[in-house]
Amino acid sequence: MSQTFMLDGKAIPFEEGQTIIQAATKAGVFIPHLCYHPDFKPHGSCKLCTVKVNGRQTASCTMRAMAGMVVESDTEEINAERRALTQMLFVEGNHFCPSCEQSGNCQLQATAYHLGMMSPHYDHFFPNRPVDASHPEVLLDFNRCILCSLCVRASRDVDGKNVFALSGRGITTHLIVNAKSGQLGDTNFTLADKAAQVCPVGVILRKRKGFAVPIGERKYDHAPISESVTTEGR
Amino acid sequence: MALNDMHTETVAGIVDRVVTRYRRDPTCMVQILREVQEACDWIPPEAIDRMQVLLGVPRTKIEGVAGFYSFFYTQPRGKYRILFSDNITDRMLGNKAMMDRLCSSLWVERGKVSEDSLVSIGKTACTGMCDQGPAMLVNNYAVAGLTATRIDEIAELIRNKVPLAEWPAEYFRIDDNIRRADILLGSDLKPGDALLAARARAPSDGLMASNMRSWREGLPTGLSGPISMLDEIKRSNLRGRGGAGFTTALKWEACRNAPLKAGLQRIVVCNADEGEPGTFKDRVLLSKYADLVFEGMTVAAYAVGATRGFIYLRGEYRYMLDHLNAVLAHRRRENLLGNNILGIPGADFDIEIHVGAGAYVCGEESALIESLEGKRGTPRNRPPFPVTNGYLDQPTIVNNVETFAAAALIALNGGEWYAGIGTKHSAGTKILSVSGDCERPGLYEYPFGVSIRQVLEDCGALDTQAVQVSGPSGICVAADEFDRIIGFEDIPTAGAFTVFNGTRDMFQVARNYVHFFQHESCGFCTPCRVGTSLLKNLMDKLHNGAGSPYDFAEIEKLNQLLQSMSHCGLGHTACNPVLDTIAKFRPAYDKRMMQQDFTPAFDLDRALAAARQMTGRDDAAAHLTTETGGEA
Amino acid sequence: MTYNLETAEHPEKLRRVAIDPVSRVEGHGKVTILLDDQNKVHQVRLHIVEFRGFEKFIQGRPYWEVPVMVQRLCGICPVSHHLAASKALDVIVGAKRLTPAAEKLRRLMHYGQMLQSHALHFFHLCSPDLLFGFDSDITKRNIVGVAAAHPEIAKRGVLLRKFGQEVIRVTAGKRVHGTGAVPGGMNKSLTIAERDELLKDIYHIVSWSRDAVHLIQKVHIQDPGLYNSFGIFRSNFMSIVGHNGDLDFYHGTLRARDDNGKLIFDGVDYQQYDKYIEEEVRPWSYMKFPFFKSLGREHGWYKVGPLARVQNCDQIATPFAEHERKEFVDYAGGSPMHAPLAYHWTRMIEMLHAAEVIKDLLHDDDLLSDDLMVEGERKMEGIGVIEAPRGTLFHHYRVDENDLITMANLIVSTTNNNQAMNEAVRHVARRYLHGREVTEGLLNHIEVAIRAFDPCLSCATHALGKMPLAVELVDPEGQVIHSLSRS
Amino acid sequence: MNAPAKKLKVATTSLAGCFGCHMSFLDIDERLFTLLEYIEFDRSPLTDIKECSPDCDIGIIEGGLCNAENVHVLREFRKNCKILIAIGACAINGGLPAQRNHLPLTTILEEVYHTSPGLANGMIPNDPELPLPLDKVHPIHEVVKIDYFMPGCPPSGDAIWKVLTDLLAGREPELGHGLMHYD
Repeated sequence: MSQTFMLDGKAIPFEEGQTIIQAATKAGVFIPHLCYHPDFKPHGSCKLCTVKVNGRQTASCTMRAMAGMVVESDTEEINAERRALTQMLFVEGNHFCPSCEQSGNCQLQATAYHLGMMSPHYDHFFPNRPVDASHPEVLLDFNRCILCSLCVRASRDVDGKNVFALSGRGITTHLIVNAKSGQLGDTNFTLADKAAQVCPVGVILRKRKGFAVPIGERKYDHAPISESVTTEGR
Repeated sequence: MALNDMHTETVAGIVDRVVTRYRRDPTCMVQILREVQEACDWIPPEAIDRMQVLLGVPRTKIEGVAGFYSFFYTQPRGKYRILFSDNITDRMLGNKAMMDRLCSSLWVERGKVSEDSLVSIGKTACTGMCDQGPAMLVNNYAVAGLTATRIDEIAELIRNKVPLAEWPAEYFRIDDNIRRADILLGSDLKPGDALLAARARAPSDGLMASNMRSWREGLPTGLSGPISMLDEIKRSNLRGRGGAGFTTALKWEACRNAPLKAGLQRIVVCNADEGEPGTFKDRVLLSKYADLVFEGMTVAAYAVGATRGFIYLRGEYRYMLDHLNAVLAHRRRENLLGNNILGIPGADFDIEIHVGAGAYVCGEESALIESLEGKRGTPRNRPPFPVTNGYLDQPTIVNNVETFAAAALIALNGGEWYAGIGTKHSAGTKILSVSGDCERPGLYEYPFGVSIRQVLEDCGALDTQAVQVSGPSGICVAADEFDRIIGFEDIPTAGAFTVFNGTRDMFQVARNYVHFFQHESCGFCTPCRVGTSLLKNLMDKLHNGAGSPYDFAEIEKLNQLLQSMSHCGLGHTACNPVLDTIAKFRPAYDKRMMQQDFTPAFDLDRALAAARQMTGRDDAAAHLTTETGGEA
Repeated sequence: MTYNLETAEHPEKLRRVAIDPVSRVEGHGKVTILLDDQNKVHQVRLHIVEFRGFEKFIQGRPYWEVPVMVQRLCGICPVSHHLAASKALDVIVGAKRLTPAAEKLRRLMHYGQMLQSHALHFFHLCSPDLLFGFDSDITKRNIVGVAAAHPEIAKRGVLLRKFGQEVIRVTAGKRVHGTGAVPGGMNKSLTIAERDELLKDIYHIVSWSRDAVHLIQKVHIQDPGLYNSFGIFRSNFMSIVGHNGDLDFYHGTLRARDDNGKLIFDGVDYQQYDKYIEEEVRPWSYMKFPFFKSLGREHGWYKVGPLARVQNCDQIATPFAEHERKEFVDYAGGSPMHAPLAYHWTRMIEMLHAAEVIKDLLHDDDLLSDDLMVEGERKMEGIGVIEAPRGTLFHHYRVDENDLITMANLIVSTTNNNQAMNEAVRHVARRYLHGREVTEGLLNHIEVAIRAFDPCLSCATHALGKMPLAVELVDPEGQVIHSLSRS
Repeated sequence: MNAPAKKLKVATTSLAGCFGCHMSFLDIDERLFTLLEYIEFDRSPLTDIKECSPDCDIGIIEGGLCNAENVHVLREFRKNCKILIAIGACAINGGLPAQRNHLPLTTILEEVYHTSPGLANGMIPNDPELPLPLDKVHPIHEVVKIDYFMPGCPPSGDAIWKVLTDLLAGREPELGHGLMHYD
């Protein structure tokens, strides 16, 4: 028999070792997240999934569920802070949704919609981040990187290639590629890699396929991201 | 021939030598990178090529680590790499004038490499010389007490390409400045005595047990030496000296009780990453009382059943490395380290020194452990905690230098004795690193419970406006609070005690600290990575006279966000200096709020400068006023 | 053709009057007029005052982003840019011939835009001038005033535009700045539901479009003195024509005639455009001045857009529009009509044609087909040309082996009309302002002349400006600051 | 909504924008006539009023700031409008024109006016009639206080209608799924 904890007043069953977000997702309750992915070891860096556990904020992707814990997630206070985090990610990089081929399929964008982000609010950093088009099949547009490290984990843990890693520190933290030239074209990366599938934004792109899916049929055109749990949960 | 244009072979040769010395062990990445850079002046791509082969790790991992620590350079930085300490105390002592003087006399732009690629000059966070600033690091060797004359001499040496080894020794002299000694700074412990005392506390079977049998076989409390040692620590009420004040005995016991998988061992780590601006007591403890510290570590190892120890020495203290290694070597010869220490069967323990490379966040224990493992110093997700899953997933205790020193004395004199010192909630003494506006900066060791006022009196501080206790992440104490006491029940501290007199602008103090946190944020979590930068920009906006009540509200919102959403203590505390100074020195901020209405953070007229220069225009239409006024 | 009034001889003595911004046109422009103390006009210029830098920052972006990005130069005719870029990139991906479905869907999208853009321009922007008079009450001289005085006309204008926008939405996914066209084809076809929804209204749309033609025809014919002469000048004209000389907005070959209607060139493959057209730089506007190489700067400039197209083609393939074309040609009396206000008449004829084409396309089941993409041998360079609502539009790109853009050059419709608009404006200034006290109403005459061309100044300002500006610099007091001479 | 005693004065402008947001405004289609019972237009590309009246209730701004003139117009609007609304991607984050921001302006001008091919005569434009470009394109909230934002490139007619009717009814404007878009 499985135990339960309370999430926004709803009893959520969980199995030993499950994190709060895992249990919530399974139960069909959406908690916003960017660096968390059910297939990978939690990272806990984006902080979008922060919830209040017995009154203290903590990342629900790394926090193990425990019987009887009282968790708040969908509150105006927490959502306002999540919105601010999303705004930070928008001003930190160069996110020009209008001409981005991932628009409509982008988890950052969909999450911002979900949180009702009407503007990026802060002053923009407008960093200079050149694209890497050296690979015949894949384009890297670092302008949109949010440092979730999903590609890092996928390449390391699933593909066993370590094509990607984070370098730099603080605000200069950035994605690097496993080649002396620093160019993806000089790595053994392929479209079949798991790392090519996991980017939640528009950094790792299959070349020459942009805008193939019409507006109206894109991932988040039909339903808001909050309804994606039902699929993720399985 | 400058090293940084050596042939690949030579670089490869260096890498081979270094990597071999470190047993081709990737967990020594930080050490390997440091030594390669010391030989090559930077970390050239060929070096990374070679390391990749020898260590069998992807180059992304090497570049990722090299890119994290501010003392590692993957671009040439010159043969002489000079970093001026930029703590608020260095500022107060005029470090900027010194830096400008050196820059102009060497014809080099700050942050850039000189045209002849001989020298680079930049800034770094507090180097722990606050009592004898302004200070700098030359190729990570500390030079303190800078004066205009000394700067000119140094410029001359560099111009003449005199090797660092041949620079006058007195340049590198670092004073201890011990102003008030108590049990620690007054200790004359004979190496080994504390261990012998610990041993004497228990019948021999228990001694055997400590390491030869696993704890799971169980031994009733009080029987064995290790357990009785733990009991002494319990009785002493010793709490961590790193600032957080976690009860030492609990940590040690948890580590000792942590199940040990086959082939694994327990680890004792001494946190000597004294990065909190304004703190420098660990520097003195290690340079003058190394044996006391090592003995404390050995006692801890004995108590928890650890066989391997590390000192994580901050990169700024690189100059102490040879001395500390010598002390360790001597202790090995005396059988105070190694196998069957002092003939205690199974009491095996040794200590390695890992030198950091310029990353304040590595003072956080899990980040420190990551760094020890040769990784980027990002704090781990917890639980699990280091006591059960620490260094290479082994049970690990991480304690402050001062904590171990105290532990040694507790082993020697017993817990009761120690508990009798200080106050009810804060046993023992605390070493304060006093600096700033006072006549006698240096180390002051007091039993817990001493008042701020007392310390100010003793150090000769006049007209004191505020004291920043425990550094930027600590608290800012205003004049009306000087009767508060140092102690876990009132003002806990890692030891920094920075004094500001009436002439200081507390806004600038806070701004300096905010810049510090922005520079030291590891970049792992969104709120801290972006938030500290936004906070810095807002403080600069106020500084530039473009501040309005709007920005003030923004600062407070950011503070709130950093505290609630950040991953680790750095983010949680990054706003403390701002919150404190706002609460206690509001006028310093009001003075900065020159605008009534929202004003842009950037200067609109300057934003047209490029176009003006290109067009040669200067007519009225070629300018923009900052409508709501305010100085630029 | 003279540059009379382009540059005053002694600007230092003159008074400056500015129309800033030119309103009820699309984009950012202003007119400056220099007058002496007898209010004699000495200099008139239409300046384009904004720049964007598209050609520069598009460099280094992947080519498939271009059609979606470049359309954002202009919110009125985004589809033109979207499709012109797509056509250029069709060449680059080796799509020599699109699938019938893709070709027809793009055509549908483009004609939908032609409909909405012409409706917008005529009803929302110009009808106030035409219905109330050029110097009527400024507070009523806008679509709101029209809605009050002629609710039915206003309502039809809105519904015509709405229909065009809906056609764009079902083909591009969105009314403004959609994504339908991709290099090599289209990303969506029509669902039966989408098609039937449009079919419900198309018949009204066609008949309303006819009424619109008749409305402007009536207005024009009633006042030949004004409509046949206002801002008149003679010039060459150019457009694309479809096979066997049909009026075609989407595809064809370049044809140009002189002011008497004699062919200058015909059947020109637009991949060769740069062999026929050159652009002149003049110091006082961001907008370039194109001209036919064969005739040179002095005589080679031309006009484009509805008036050019309707008189350039041999016939229109849809019956109602062809009938109206004949009416127009008869009225012109055999030789080309040059009166700027005749643009309105021809524009409505084109709107009618667009409506008829949409009607025919909606009955073509290819629109429902999923056979939408082709590709072939990769090329490094491509040129796409289309007839935008305002005239011929050129997109020219080079791409490197990594698929990144290395060069982009655009000649937008309005740029082709640059000299023409300036001529019209000067003519109006000479005719109406000369020697008279300047009033708001008189100044609106200048704008009326500009509006006739339906300039898309937003398009025209896509570039950082490929030209140096004012040779003589006159400050608001009319004082010469200094002067530069052309090297 | 019931018709107000006095119609709200609405001014609109496009700074460094493409007029797409104005087009989308017109995409409210017939609802425009309903809207006209509640508002009247002041300065706008749709009217011939070339300067904001001092008593505008709502200012709607399309486009970001790419030159000095944009800044002047934005300030004129802020001064004369009680409520300022940023409409569209360009006003909100600079949009397409801001994609030049990673390039130094000097380099761009150099390239365009001196080194670009097909240039008869190299010189940098310097006519006082022309506004100087800012070194970076800025979203308008970085220069004046903005009261409301309507994201989208452009926001759909329905989204604009929703926000305006919310405001007219004294509600806090809100865009749900389907209306909220950044593209």
